[in-house]
Amino acid sequence: MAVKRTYYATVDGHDGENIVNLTENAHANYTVNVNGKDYQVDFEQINDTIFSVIIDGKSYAVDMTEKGDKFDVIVNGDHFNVEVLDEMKRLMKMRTSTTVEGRQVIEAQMPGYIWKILKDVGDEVKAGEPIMILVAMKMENEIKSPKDGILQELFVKASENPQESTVAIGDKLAVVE
Amino acid sequence: MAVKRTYYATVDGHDGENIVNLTENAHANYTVNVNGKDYQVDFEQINDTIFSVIIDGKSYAVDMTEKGDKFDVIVNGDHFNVEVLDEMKRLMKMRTSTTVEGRQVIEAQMPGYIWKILKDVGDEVKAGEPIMILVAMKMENEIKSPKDGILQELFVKASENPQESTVAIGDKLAVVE
Amino acid sequence: MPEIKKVLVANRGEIAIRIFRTCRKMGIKTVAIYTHADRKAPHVRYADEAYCITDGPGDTSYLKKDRIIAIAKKLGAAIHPGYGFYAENADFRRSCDAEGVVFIGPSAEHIEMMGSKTGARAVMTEAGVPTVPGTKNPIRDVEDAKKVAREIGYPIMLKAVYGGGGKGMRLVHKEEDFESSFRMASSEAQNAFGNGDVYMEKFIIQPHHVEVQVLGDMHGNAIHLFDRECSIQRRHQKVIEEAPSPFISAETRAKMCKVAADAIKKIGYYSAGTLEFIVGADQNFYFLEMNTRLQVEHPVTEMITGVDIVREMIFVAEGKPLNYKQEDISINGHAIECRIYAEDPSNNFSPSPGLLTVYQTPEGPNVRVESGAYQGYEIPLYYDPMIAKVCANSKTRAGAIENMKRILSEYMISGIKTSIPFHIAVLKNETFLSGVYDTGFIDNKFDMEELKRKQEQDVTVPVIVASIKQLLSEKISASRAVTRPEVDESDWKRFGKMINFSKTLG
Amino acid sequence: MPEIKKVLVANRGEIAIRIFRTCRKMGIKTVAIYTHADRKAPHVRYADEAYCITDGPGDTSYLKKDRIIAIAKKLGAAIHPGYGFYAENADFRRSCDAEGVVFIGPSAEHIEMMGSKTGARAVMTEAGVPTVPGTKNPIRDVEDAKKVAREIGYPIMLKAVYGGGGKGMRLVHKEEDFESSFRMASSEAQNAFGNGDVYMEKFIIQPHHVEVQVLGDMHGNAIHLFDRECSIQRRHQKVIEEAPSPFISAETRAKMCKVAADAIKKIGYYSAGTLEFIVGADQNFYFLEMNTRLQVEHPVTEMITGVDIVREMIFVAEGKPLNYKQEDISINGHAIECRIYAEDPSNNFSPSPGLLTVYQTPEGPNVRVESGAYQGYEIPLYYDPMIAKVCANSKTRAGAIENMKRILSEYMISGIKTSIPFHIAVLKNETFLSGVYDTGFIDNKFDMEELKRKQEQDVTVPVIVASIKQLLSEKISASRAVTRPEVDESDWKRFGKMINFSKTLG
Repeated sequence: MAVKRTYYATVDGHDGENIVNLTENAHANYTVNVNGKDYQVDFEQINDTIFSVIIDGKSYAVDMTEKGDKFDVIVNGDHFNVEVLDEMKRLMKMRTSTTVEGRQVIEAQMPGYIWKILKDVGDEVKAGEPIMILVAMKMENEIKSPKDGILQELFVKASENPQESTVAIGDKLAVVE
Repeated sequence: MAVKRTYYATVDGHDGENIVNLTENAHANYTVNVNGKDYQVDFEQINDTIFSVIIDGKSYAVDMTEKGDKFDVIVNGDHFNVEVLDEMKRLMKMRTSTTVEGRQVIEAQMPGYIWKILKDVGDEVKAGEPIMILVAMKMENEIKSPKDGILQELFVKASENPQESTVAIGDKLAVVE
Repeated sequence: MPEIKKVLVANRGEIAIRIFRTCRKMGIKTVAIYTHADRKAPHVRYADEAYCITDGPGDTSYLKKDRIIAIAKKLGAAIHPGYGFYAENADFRRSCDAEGVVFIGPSAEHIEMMGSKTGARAVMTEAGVPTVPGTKNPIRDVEDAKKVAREIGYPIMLKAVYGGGGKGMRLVHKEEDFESSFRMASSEAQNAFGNGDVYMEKFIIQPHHVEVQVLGDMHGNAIHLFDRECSIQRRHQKVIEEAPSPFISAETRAKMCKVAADAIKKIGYYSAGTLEFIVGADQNFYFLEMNTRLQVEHPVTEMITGVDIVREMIFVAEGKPLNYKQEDISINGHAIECRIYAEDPSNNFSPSPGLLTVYQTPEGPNVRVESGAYQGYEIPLYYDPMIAKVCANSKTRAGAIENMKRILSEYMISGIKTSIPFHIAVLKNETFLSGVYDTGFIDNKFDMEELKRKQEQDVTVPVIVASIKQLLSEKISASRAVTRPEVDESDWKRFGKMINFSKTLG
Repeated sequence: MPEIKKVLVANRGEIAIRIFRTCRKMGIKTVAIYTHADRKAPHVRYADEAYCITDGPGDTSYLKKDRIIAIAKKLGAAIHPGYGFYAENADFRRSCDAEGVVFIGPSAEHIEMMGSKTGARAVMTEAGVPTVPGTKNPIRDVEDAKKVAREIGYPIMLKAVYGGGGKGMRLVHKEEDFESSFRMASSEAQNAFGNGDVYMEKFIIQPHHVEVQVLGDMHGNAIHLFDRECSIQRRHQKVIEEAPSPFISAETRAKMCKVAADAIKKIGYYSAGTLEFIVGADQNFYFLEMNTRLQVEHPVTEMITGVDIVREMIFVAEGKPLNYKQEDISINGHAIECRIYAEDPSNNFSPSPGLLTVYQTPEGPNVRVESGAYQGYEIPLYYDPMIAKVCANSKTRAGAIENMKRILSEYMISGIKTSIPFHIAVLKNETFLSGVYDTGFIDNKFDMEELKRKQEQDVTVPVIVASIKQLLSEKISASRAVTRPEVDESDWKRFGKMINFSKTLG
C-alpha cells in the first residue's frame, strides 16, 4: 500500500514555501510532487550521510544530515538548509513565530573552549562589544554582544586548560537584555 | 576499581593454550599477563573493525572481527583465529569436544547461490564426490561430500536465479551420514 | 563526426568510473547504466545520469544491447564499452552505427578481423608482424612436416586442429620423436574430437607475455605507447603488470613497438588497441592476438607516457587526429599495477564477496588507485571479483616496487579477503625482483604455501587484543538489556537504521 | 655519521605520516609521539612505535623537548622535526647534538643564522643574493635619505624599526611627499613604540611570492629543485601553491634558482631549505627569508622533479652525499597543491572542527593526497586546521588545473566544513587561470561573495531529498519504541557500541 504525505518545505535564503506531495510507491521508489510538478525518485542510503538519489534519470550523490525537522543538504557542492514540516507543525510554527526582541541568548557558533571572559554579570555592553574569547583550532574568536544592554547571565567559565571550558555548537554562553 | 579477568586463549594452527590475566587499570589502559609475562597495553577502537593498540610502545593497527568467542585478528597482514574462553566456557568445551564421527553437516564456506544440485536425498556418496555447485563471483565451486555415506538431508534448492538460492557463510547445505 | 558532449559507459565498476573521470575533466556529461543488483555501486553516483537496465532483482546481466543503445540514442550520448561486456563485439558496434550512436572504439570490421585468432594472425603476418612459425594447415605428409619442423627449429608443438584443453597435444624435442608423437597426437585427437587433424607450431621456451599499446585515428595516423610486461598470471588471468617490460632489450623494444605501430597503420586501425606478443628467452617475439579495446592494465602505460588513453579515444571517435605524434612519446620512469581481487589467497583464491566494513585506499606520492568500491559497499556476487587496481610509479623499477610495497601496506580492507597478501609475496620474490620472469612464474618460481605461513609466529599480540575485546564485550552484555535484531537484515542496513535512530533523537 | 635505522617524527598529522611513508619505503623503523588529545590521530597507528608525551588530557602541547629527545635517545632513533613545532629551533637541534641524537635537518648555526630576518638578509647579500633595496639603518638625515630613495627608485616604503602591525608605515610615491611622510611615520612610531626610528625599503608593486627549493649535503654539494609560486594567500597563509611558477620567465627562473643554489653552497648549508623571494611585476626578484625546514608545499616540487626530498634529508643526515647532481634535475610537467582546512569558507573561514562522518579521498590518475584524517576521526580543537593537502599534476598547467577540479569534486567530507569550495572557486577564477596573479589576489581579484552564492538556485533537489528523509524518519519513529542514548557520548562512540552489540548477538 502506498504511503502518502504532504509536507511544507522552506529553504534558508530562498523565498517561499514549497508544497510537497510524496507517494512511496515501493521500497526506495517515490513519486514526489513539488509545487505541482511530478518527479520520479529513486532514493538509497549509501552510508551515514551520503545518499544516492536518481531524479528522472539525473544522478545525485547527496550529503544530508538531519536535525529534527531541519536538513542540512549538500548537492554538487552547494549547501542548503531545508526545513520540512507537516500541516500540524507548520501551524504551530506560525503561531509562535511572532518575533521576540529584548532578551538575547548568545550561543556558541563553533566548538572550542572559552579562553577569557571580558565582562561580568551586570556590566553594560554595547552591540558588537566582545564579551568573551572562544578559542578553536589555535584561533581566537571574539564573542560579541548582539545588542546594547546589560549582561544578565554567564553560562560558562574561562580556563586556559581547554578541557575545563570546552563548549559545543549551540551551547548557551550568555544572556544580554 | 580495576576489573580483572582470567581467560584461556587458543590460536588456530598454533599449539597450546595461552593463559591470560587481564587487568583494566583505567579507560583504554590494561595490564595483560600472557603465560606469565606482563604487557602494558593501550587499546582504542578506531572504527567498526580497526583498533589502535600500543603494547609496550609498539604500535599496531589491528583489524579484528568478533563472532561469539572467536576473534578474527589481522596484525601486519597476518591472519589469526583466536578463541577466548573463560574458566566456565573452557570446561564446557572440554566436556563436549570428544569428537563425533558419523553424521556430517556440510556448511557453505563462502556466500553465493546454489546453481545445481547433483545428488538426491538417499543417494550414496563417496568422500570428495560433488553434491552441488555453488556459484560465487562468476566461479563455480563444487561442494563435496566429506565422507563416504548416504545423503540424509538437503537444506537448499537450486535455481538459476541467484535471488532464489542465495546462501550465506555458515548456512547448512546438506547432511551426509 | 559531431563533438561528443555526453558519454554513456556500457560497463560497471572501476572502469566505468575511470572513463567518467576523463569525461568530467573534459567537461563531458556522463551516463551510467546499472542493474538492480548494482544500484548502490559507486559508478551510479559518479555519473550525471543513471538508468536501470534490468526489470527486477533476478536479472543481473549487463548484456542489454537494445536498451543501452536506446538510452544513448535518446540522450544523444556516445557509448564507451570499457572492457568485457560489449567491448570487442562487432554486432554491438554495428547496431550503434545503425542507430546513429557514436561508439568510442574501433570499427566493426577491425573488431571482427581481430575476433578470430587465426584470422588476426593471417592479417598481421600480411602486415609484416612475426607470428609463431608453423603450418596453419593439418599435417598430411609426415616427411614434408619434418622438413618444416627442421626449418622452424625444435622444440615444436603438435596441436589438434579441433582441439582444446591439452588433448591431442605433443611437445617434440627432436626429429627422431616426430613420427611417434604425431601418431599419438593424431589418434588422441581422433578419439577426443572425432577428427585426427594435427598442426605444428614452434614451441617457445620460457615464454613472456609482452604487449604493445597502440593508438590510431581516422586520418591514417598510428602510434605506439610502448610495451607492458604481463607475465605474472594465475590461471591465465593477469595479476601484476608493469611498463615498460623489464625483460625485453632496448633493441627488441624498438623493433616490437615499431612493427606494432606500422601494422595498425597499414590496416587502418583507429582508437586504442593492444598487440599481444609471446617473447622467447632468446628475445624473439611473435604476435599472438590483438585486443581491440581499452585494457585493464592501461594505467601503467599512462603513467610512463603521460598520455590519457581514454581522452585520445574520445578525440578519435569525434574524428579528430591524435594529439600526439610518435616523437612526442617517451618512457618516463617505471610503473606497476596490482589487480586487487575479492579472493582469499590463503584459501586457494576462493571468492570472497561481502560487505566492506572498512575500506581505506592508499594515499601519498606515486600512487594511482582505480577503485570500484567504498566503505559500506556490499560487493555483489554476480560480477568480476576485481574490486580495484593499484598502480605505483617511480624513476626506476626498484623504486616502483618499493613504492608499491609501501602503498599496499596502507590499503585497509575489512569484511572480505583480498589478494593483497599474494601481491606482497610476489613483490618480495627474488625471481620477480630480478625482472626476468616468464608466464610459468606462479607455477615454477612462487611458493603458494608461503602465503599460508605467518611471518610472525608469535601469537602474543592477537591473544592480547582478542582478550581485551572479549572483556569489553562482556561488560557491554552485562550492562545492557538488548533485543535481537531482525535476522534477515544485513549488518549494514542495521547500522543505517541505528544511525537514523540516533539522529531522530539527537 | 651512523646509518639511520629508526626515525622519530617530532610532529603530528599529515607531515608525520608523509615522513613515515618515506621511512617505510626505505625500510627504516618509525616512531610517533602523541598527546592525550591525539591518541586516535592516524600518525599514531602508522608508526611502528608510539609514545605519549603528555601527562594528562589537559596538556595538548607537543613542545616537550626533553621528553622527545630522551625517547629518541633511548630508542636509538634520529629525529625529523617536520614543519612547525621544533623545526627551525636551533636550541632543539643543539640539545639533540648534545645527547648524540641525529637531527634530520640543517645545523644549529644555519637555523640560527636564518632565524633573524635582518641577519639572514645580510648573509644572503654577502652570498650574492639580491635583497629588497633600502637602508637597514634608521634614517637620521632626510636629505641623505632622499638621495638613497632616488637611487632605489620610487615608490618606497618607510617602516618603523621597532614597529609592526602597519603602524609607523608610509608608502611614498614621489620625492615631494618624502619629508612629510617621514615626519608622520616617525611620530606615529614614537607614539606607538616609544621610538621614532624609521628605515626605508623599495616598495614592490604587485609582488609575487616565489620560492626556490634547495638541497645541500655535508660535502659541499648544493642543488636547487626549481621554484614554487605561493602568491595565493589568505591572511598571509598560503592556500594554493604551484610548481613551477607560471609567472616568472625562463630567464628569471634560471637566474633565481642559480643564485639560490650558489648561495647555500657558499654558506655551507646542508639538508632541505627554501629561499623565499619577492618578485615584482618587472621580474626583478629580492630575497625575503630562508626557511630551514621541509615546507608544507614540498610535494609540488617532488611531483615535477621526481625527487623524494625527505629521502634526501635522511641521506644527508647520515653524512652521505646527495643522490642528485644539478644536471639530473629537470622540470617534468606542472603540479598544484590545495591545502584543505577544516574551515567554513562561506562563514568567513571560521574553524570547523568535529567528527568526520564521511571521509573519502580522491582517487584516479595524477593525484597525490597527504592526509592526516580518516572516516570516524574527530578533528581536535587544539592544532592546525589543515587536515590534508591535495596535489594534482599534468604535462601542462591547464591540465593540472583540469585534474585538480576533477579531484576536488571527488573529495567527500561530511561532519565538518572545509575550504574545498573556496579552492574550486579559485580554480575557476580568470586571473588565476591566466597564471599572472600576485599576493593581492584574494583581496583584489577574488569575489568572496561568490562562495555564498549557490550555483544552482533551484531548490527542487534539496526539497525532494529532505522530504523523503523526513518521511523515512517518521516511519522509523512510529514503528519502534526506543530509549534515549546517553547524551555525553559522541555519535561515533554510540555507533561503535551498536556495532559491538550486533556482533555479540550475530
